[in-house]
Amino acid sequence: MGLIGNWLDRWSERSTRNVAQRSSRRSALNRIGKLMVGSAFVLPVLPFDRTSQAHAAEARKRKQATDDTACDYWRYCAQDGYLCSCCGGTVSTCPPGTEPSKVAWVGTCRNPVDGKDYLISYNDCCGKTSCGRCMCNTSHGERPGYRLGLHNDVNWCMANDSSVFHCTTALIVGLPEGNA
Amino acid sequence: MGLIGNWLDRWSERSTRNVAQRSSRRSALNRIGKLMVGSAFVLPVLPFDRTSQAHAAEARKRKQATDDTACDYWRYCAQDGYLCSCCGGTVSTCPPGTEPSKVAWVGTCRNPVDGKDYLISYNDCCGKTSCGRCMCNTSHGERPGYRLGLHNDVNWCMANDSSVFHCTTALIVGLPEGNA
Amino acid sequence: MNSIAWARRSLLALACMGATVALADGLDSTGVVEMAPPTPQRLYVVDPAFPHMIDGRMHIVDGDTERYLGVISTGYSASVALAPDRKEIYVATTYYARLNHGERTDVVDIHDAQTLSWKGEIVIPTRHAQAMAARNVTQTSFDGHYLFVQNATPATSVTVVDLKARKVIAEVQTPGCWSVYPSPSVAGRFSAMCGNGSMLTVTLDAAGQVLSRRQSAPFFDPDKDPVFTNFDRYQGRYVFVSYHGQVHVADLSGEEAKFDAPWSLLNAADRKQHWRPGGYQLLATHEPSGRLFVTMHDKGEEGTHKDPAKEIWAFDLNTHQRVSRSPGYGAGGLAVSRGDKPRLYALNVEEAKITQVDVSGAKPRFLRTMQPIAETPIQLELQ
Amino acid sequence: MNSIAWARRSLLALACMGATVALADGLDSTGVVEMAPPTPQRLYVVDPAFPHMIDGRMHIVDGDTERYLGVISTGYSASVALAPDRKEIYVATTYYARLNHGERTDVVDIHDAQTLSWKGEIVIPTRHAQAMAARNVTQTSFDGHYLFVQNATPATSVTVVDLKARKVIAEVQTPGCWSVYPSPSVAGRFSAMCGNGSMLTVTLDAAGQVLSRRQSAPFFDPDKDPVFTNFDRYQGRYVFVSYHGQVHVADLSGEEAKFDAPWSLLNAADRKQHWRPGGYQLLATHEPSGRLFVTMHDKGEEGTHKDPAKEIWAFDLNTHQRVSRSPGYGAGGLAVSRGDKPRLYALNVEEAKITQVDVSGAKPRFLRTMQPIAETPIQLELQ
Repeated sequence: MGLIGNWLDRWSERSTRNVAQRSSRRSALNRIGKLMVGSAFVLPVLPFDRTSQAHAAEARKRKQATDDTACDYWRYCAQDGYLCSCCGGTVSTCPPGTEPSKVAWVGTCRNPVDGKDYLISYNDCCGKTSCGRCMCNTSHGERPGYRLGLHNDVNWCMANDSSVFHCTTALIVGLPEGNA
Repeated sequence: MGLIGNWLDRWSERSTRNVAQRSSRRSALNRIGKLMVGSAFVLPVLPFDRTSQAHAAEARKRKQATDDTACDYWRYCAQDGYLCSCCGGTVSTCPPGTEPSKVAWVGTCRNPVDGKDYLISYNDCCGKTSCGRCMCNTSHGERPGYRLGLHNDVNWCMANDSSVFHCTTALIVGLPEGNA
Repeated sequence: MNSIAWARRSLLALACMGATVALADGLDSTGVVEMAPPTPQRLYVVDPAFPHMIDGRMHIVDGDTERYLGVISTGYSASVALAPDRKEIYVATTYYARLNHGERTDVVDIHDAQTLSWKGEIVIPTRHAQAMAARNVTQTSFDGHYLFVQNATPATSVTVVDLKARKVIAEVQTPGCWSVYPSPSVAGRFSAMCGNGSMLTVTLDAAGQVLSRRQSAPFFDPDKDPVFTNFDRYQGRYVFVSYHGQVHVADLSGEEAKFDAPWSLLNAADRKQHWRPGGYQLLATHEPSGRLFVTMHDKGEEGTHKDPAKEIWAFDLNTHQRVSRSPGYGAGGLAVSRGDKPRLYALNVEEAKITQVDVSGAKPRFLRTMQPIAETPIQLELQ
Repeated sequence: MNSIAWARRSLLALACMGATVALADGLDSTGVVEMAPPTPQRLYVVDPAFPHMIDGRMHIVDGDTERYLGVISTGYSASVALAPDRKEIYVATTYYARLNHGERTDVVDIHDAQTLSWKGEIVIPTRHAQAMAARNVTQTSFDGHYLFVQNATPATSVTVVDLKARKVIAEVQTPGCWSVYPSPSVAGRFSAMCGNGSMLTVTLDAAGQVLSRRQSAPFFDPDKDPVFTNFDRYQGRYVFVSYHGQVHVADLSGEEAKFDAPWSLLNAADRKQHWRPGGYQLLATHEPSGRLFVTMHDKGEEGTHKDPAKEIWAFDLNTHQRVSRSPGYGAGGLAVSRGDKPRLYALNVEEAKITQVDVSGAKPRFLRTMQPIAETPIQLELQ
């Protein structure tokens, strides 16, 4: 938990400095995400960022605030994992029988409704094997492991009794300036 | 091993009695099997008999004796599993690091080259998790579990130190009458 | 808002694990979803996950909304049974200390069916049959007191687990026989189908001692017309079908199995077209209407007995008359929901799709085909 | 031929397990394939198998024939390293006593690279970082004596395993740092990249005691231009690239890391088009020709650093000049084979396809794109 505090502090420093360069990141995966809600397991399950180069930049601009089972949902700008919303959980709660991760990585995502930036905590849900539904991998603000609190290529169930990864939630843990 | 002997005896009795009604069974899976050699993991992995009704009967007639990585290879008439030929093994030997099953089910398949029936032993290869390549499921002569030696809906790695199923081989263990 | 305040809020949120409420100030807290109470249309889809058989699953899905409710890990080549009251799920499975090597441990895992959480395990002999998941390889006694688990080494036997005492009370040898068919009225009694066409019935006392062991006269000829081991129940009796479409109804309540005279699903025209039953969980009954549903295909021959359905046929179990023919939906498995609005669920094994058919009226009525669930679903149970 | 004879032959055949010969009389015997000796084009494809992460694999494939040679089970979220002589494969992984619950055991599994059989395990602390497989999280020392394994709890440390003695000799705390970069000349020495842009270098004696611990001055600004932790080697030095295309070459042989002056992959026109490196194993060197290959995409911006390649660029590591631009083949990972006929293997993570490019001449020449291998390949090693 102390580490999380540290990460948040570090993140907040960075966010202050870098706020101008943040942009709404959204991957072409949203379409894949949607397809997979419908036809998971028949279509290939695509775990990583499959962004088509041709459309990546354009795709990054779009995002939505209505369907949290799609990868272009605004909170998923730095997501990496199966969406818990497709796995029996919700955008912020774990599926039955799993346990929220004790530690998490964070990202900053812009809500298209109010145009403001929110601090998002990506808590994995742990204790059951991969959900396998609605893989979503985006990397806005993601950093290598030496900035571990911003790193999503590691299993954040690591500190739970069972470190087995099932899916990932996206919790609002910080509000835009002025809303606190 | 005693059980295998019993099954063989029982099988032989049956084969004598039923020889007239045996036909060359081959499932439409052969096409799927071929596809999967080429594109395993991107196409869905189809574990069971996906026989299209429209073509099943016709498909059953065809079989070949040249490509043992395809499900329509003649020895696979009662196959059920990933073809070891696609997994680093051969039609009769296991992939490196796996162990042949100590027990097996058997089938009778007609070799299109000489038109004669051979007794085939389907030995699983054991000790590594599912190969996942070239699934092939056919059921010529397959019978429920009360005829266990002719049953393919059970894991035949069951008697090995590791009962974990990897793939299935198809061994000639009985020659046509007159060739002994 | 400054960074310190954000950090504090986050720590607060993260400290509230287990709560499902969003904080009033717009911040989220971690938590776990509580499932709504079950409806008759809750589905339990058993998925051996062939490409990764070590990691089998049972998916829980709401048939009304198609919402994916959650999953249970079932380990390696599991067989699964629901408690009669659907409060618990029993999974007979195998674990190795190191995934695919090391010490083998077979257990019956017990899961809470409403929270989908693991409640505990009962260690069983390391002989559990690693069979394709199917009803006939693991079942509870009629009252949920015992669990019968098929073994194969390949010698066949049955492990009897006392679910109340959470321990194994017996292992019964059943050479040449296969399946566990619990008695509809005696908790410590089960039957098994045997290679000579007979039914073995074993009766145990509460301590697991064998009180009786009776083999019926053969009721079918396994060489001429094998009977599928899958089943459904009707009026406390077991309904089976054969490769060639004979229906066998068994009374397994007593010390020795009794059988009705078999009857055929086929008329002369059907026989000419070689209609046959085919699939895995290839038949389902609906008690209130006395109907039997069977997955059927034409042009049947040796080796087609697992082919998917070209049609689903319905029969009146009392008159033995066919009452409807429906599309097959490519089904290899069937199940009918209980309650006021019975639905037939037809599982297309190939495409992992489930078709819902309204069977509340005389004529089956197509409702919808659900989006694919699972990788390699093979068994389907209902609330 | 009668049934008894058939049975006898079969028993004989089944008794001959381990042999690979077909019997002279046309009957087969069970056996296990022996792999042909390795060629420089043998591929090791690390596949975390995301949809069933508990069942990760490393696939072994012949690059010349595309023949699938076999597989190693790597368990849950493993990191993998090959012995320098390619005789053994080391897998740092996690097992639970019951697949996803029960006691956790972390081990380094040792596999024979030629027989693909499991040779044994070394139990390590249950802190192994369950990271996306990548070179920088597990490596052997230059001489194969030690294995360095990244830990995360999320506090970071490194487990040091003596592979000769088959035991753990140390756990070194590396707070705020990530990766293991073994020294090219001192077996007990490794470095790690740190959050303040510096490199930490730790030197151990044979007993695992820390002899020295030196932090370099920062060599990059993680806020302005983060350096990817993946790497390849050139003339005993480590080559890294940054999000914005700076090349950092590090000498990690000594007690404290030293760095060449960084240089850029980009010219003014490239910068205008926002070309950037992107992917996972996003760079590879070819020693004899002094070339560096990098997966590049244009229109880069925040969040594109894992995007697949639009082009593969090659640079002369001595002159820092770009020497070729090739199609990207959608690659997210690169590796170059050793020996006379060097090939660049470009791993398309999305489609699980590997493209082979002949890099024996001055100009890269497309050879072929292999059929898909693995489900979710993310790391690629060569013989």
